[in-house]
Amino acid sequence: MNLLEVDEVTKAYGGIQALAGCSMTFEEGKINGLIGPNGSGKTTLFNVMTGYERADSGSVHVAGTDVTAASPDQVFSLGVGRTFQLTRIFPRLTVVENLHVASQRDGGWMSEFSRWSSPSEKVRSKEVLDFVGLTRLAAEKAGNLSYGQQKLLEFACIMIARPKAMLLDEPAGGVNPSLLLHLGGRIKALNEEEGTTFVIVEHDMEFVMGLCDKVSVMHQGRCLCAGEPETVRSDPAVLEAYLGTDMREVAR
Amino acid sequence: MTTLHAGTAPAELLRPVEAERAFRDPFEPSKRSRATAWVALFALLAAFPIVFSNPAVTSIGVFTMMFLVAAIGWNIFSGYSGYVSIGHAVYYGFGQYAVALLIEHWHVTPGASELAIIPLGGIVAAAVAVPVGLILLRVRKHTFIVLTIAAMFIFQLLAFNFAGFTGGSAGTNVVSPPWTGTVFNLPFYYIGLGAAILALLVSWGIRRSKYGLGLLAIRDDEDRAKGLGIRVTRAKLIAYVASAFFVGIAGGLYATFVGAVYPQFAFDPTYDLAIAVMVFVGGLGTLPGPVLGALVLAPIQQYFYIQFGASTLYLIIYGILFIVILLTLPAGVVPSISDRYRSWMASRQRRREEATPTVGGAMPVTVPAGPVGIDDGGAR
Amino acid sequence: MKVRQRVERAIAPPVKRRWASVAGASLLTVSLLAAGGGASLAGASTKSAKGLSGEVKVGASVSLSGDFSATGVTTKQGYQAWADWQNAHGGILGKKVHMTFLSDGSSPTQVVTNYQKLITINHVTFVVGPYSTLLTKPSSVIANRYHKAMVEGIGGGPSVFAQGLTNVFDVSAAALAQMVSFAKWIPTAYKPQKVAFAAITTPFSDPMVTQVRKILKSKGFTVTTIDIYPLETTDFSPIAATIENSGAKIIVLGTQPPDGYALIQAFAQAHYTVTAIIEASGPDQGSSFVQAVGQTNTTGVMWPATWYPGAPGYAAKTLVSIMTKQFHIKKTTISANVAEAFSAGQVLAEAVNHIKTTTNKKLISYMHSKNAKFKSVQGNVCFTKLGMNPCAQPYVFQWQHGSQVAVLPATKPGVVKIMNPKPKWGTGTAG
Amino acid sequence: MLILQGIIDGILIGGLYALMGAGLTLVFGVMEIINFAQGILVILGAFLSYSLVRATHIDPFVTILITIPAMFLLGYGVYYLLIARLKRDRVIMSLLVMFAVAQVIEGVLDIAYGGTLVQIHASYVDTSLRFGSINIPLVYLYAFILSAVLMGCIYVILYKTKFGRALRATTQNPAAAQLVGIDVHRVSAATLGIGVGLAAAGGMLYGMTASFNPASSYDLISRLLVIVILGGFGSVGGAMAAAIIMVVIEDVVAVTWSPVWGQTMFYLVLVAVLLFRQQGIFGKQIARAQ
Repeated sequence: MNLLEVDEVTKAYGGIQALAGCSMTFEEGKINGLIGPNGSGKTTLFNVMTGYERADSGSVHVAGTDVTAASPDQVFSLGVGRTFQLTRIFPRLTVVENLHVASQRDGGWMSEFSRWSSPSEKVRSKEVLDFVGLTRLAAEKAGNLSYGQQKLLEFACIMIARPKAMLLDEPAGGVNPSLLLHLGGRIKALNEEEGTTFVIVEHDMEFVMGLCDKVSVMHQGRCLCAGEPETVRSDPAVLEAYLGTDMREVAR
Repeated sequence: MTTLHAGTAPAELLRPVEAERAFRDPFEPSKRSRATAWVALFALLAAFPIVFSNPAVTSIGVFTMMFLVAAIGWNIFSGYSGYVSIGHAVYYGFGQYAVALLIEHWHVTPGASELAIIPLGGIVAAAVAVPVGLILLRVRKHTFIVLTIAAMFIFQLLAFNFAGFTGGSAGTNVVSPPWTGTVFNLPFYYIGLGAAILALLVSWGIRRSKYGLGLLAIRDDEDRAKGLGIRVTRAKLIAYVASAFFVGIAGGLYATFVGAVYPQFAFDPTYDLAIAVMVFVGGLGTLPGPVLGALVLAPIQQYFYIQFGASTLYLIIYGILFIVILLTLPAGVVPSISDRYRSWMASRQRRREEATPTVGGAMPVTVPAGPVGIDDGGAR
Repeated sequence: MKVRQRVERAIAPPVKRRWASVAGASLLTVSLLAAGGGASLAGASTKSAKGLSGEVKVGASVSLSGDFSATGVTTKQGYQAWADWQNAHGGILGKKVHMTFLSDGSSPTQVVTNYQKLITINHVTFVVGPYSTLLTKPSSVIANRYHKAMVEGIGGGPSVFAQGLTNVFDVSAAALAQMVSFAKWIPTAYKPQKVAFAAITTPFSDPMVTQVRKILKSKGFTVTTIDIYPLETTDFSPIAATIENSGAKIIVLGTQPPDGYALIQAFAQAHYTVTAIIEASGPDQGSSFVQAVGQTNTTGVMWPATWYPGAPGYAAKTLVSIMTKQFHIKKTTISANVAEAFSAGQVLAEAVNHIKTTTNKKLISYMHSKNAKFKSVQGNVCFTKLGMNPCAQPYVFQWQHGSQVAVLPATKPGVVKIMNPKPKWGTGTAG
Repeated sequence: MLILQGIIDGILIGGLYALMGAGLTLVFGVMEIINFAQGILVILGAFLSYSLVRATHIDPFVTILITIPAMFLLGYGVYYLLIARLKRDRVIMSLLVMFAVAQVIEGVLDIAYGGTLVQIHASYVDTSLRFGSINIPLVYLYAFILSAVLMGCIYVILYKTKFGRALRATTQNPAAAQLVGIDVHRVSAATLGIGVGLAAAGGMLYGMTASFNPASSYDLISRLLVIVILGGFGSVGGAMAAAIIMVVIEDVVAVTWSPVWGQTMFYLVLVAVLLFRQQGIFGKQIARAQ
């Protein structure tokens, strides 16, 4: 079943057509890769899917619900969380506090006004911190963390809400190889154990191809092709699209 | 509960106690000592007008309480959400006018029954804050600052314009309770103190709730907070209305205490700057910050008038003092002191650890990593 | 610009709660402040208690900064001049008068604290009023609470009397009375015609103009335009334009100095000819007014006031000489506020010297009594039940050939003939 | 006719507000600083010109040759002394710092000049041009012309000089500007200098058209802020257009209805516009999210 469906979405900024009738589906329980040259509209697609920007036309569905005009918090409450290309955490909150921001909407409406540091909440956040390996820094201000740690924290922030789907925007960008390995492991583990669906925008081809069950390629605001990593890799249209950028990267 | 393969400890072993321990800040004073400090502070404040019973001193005390309530209230919205309002005088004004006009229209007998109207000032202010907040909170931080000033001027001008209702420039009177000078200030002082305690409890409740965390998240990155499921407009509005309520109470207190309500002093353009200065000096977005700021600066300001008021020297002194504090303690006195204390404690602990080289220390180490964190240890 | 130490943070995780240390610190500060503030305030009290015996202390809060700073300063001078004059003339009950001033920064909040301090810490025997109706209102409430008489000269807005307090005594003419002689004169000099009104929203100017409107309306004059503008107004050209457009030749303005200057200037610039113009305040500011609107534009402009530097009131000459010698102020620029404050002092001293006791309660009841009549630099003073001065007959003044002269009421001594109609703008002479 | 007079007055006075607002918006654009002291700086400029005119009897318009450089240095100094030291929450911290600066200046002016209302004088202060029933005070006209000239200078500086390029680069992205070798601190300091210098010129003109004292600044700053917001923060042209439009609206409402509603309208227009366009009338669309 398709968890996320994007249908004929267009989005323009002034004269630049970031999305030009983009249609795409992401299957539930799969790790989906989304690649494409710079400026092909990947981040814009994320923005449109998660409610940060409104599509000019077309529609977006999450598990059958139309979210084309939804706000980010509504999309999130449907179980779709995302990270950003440039990490966005709450620098003046501690690591633990960062985590609990996302667990706001658990429980009834009054739960919002309950203590965030209740014992059960803390058990949950410790689980998550242990999972990404940040427990040691729990009481640290998030702004003091290194970039890679912040990436992990951003990941953990979404994870704590047990989303159905996680949209990761360049999780590997600026992260050292060993940490990247760690991150890949976590994604895999989460996917296997909790059945979380992933959509990963990434330029690191090795990372994408090694991790993803399915890869979609974007070019000039459209979906060029989609399929198993192997098929995509050998698709001539993809090679064509990447021509002039870095062919070896793709073909490797 | 889901079973996750945690980095080190198996999930079965996780117990609340352990989680609690993992997150504890070794330098954090215990709950009991914090509670004691607060109780002691308020006991002191409660005893103040009895010890220093001179009416001039208690009069400063009453105005300080008004600022205290307003500063704590203001901080609930502006401190936590990062949306700095310099137009909360709108609610100060509505509190004043609501109380003054209600007393007039209901023909309340001068005396204790007038004091019973004060909470209505807060309620009216909160009610006004809902539509005003819905309009103002559509814009982001920089614009918001200016928009709040504009809103304040609009209401000030309206108070002038609708003279039939508000008394226009002549203002509105509240007949003072017929108490003698020696005791007159005390009821106002204690109502103010009570309201301040209530405000503080609300502020504390918000700070420790998930909701409060959401506000702090909005302060740091509103869009991101939205993406993590926080209904930002609703969250901001609730805080805005709560803070308007307390500022309205301060206004109601003012109306009954001073007895004269004028448009330009009810909707006073410099009121919020005074409050903002107090909160910033104390520590924006912290629980004790506004308390400290108001308790120190409000009396100082009145005292300066009396002491240096013969010329505008007091303006210069106040201005320079404020600049110095902002530049040397940019986060405010409370966070700066606490940071210094913390780093001092840390260095002390480090020295102790160097003396007795044991692994572990006060914190359970779950990740065998250096001080910089797992960037280096991520490859486990 | 210092770079913060990162490493230290990693070792010592700073967590949000810093309550204890801070609560401790604030506790300390508060107690220090309480002790310090209390002590210093109390210190003032012991000092003052020790003060020279044989002094009568009179306290006032004056606005030395803020919106009323200009007029607050002259108010203080007036009180000071009175104390000097009174001391040279036997003081109060043979004791020297000692003025105690506190500054209120034009804020009603501060005025409330100040009068409490004056009464309970400085232990003043009498209080006199602050500047403006705005501040007189809350301060008279405080005085009433301590059963003190509030003798004042610069707070005659109707709202002061609307409080129903029995301890307020305004020695100057009330706002409503200020322009009455002008309003009565107009129908004798002009046929019913259009009259333009404008007033700033203050509790003093606004009622003043309203009263004139009532009187003129009853005599068949028509009101063409009423502009009420807020205190914040900085651009007065629309008001001037509206009045010019109305074509009215008689203009009644409830102004304060800045708009008083600006409107005259605007009319002069537009060469808008009027036959009679009166402003509540502005022309009374002496040389500031001349400077602002230009010498040749002053001629013919009228304003109501209870005093002018050449007025024949009680001790008027001494007041002028004190102001010129001691405060180095030119005779022509002495503000009416000085006289208003001076009068308050005079009336207070006369009353106390008459009852021969410093008890405020007796003072209040004496000042209310029917036969209590006083003379002041501004003329005769007596009081109604609410403390208004019905004996006052405010003058209307006019700039004539570069000097200020009294023109109304015509029956008063020293009054000269009114210049009517007012000459065209810019044609006045320096005289 | 009355409306026409209102419109003409609005345009002329709007030009003056545009000049004072230009300093504010420029400073905001470059370093995101709401210069809350702009109001009192205008008054300071007015007092400086007033003193110079009284002391030397030169034409007020000549005084700005002295006051603009002097106030430029003041702004330059304030930047290095105060603003450059602010590290966090710069927007609001600088607002508070500038508020404190405003208090200090107000205190100094109060001690130096007292609270008396004064006005700058020139021989042509009473003269005006007349076209039928329309009346244009010469002072307003001169003020408008000088405002236009100075705004022209600002335009030239912004778009035709190397400094202007650096300044615009800093406006758009301080970090990137720093990377390409622009001394952001120096640009910022110079910008604050220019902003304060414009306050000097605006002050001279304001001092000729209205009487002022140290307490006059509060009314000024709130109106300037409204203008700058409507014009779109950082947009000089926007501030100019907004100033003129706002003052025209205010004056027309004032002459046709009442001055109190004129002023109320001034602020209501801001709220109304911002409900529909958060970036002000002329502000650019807020940059897209990442």
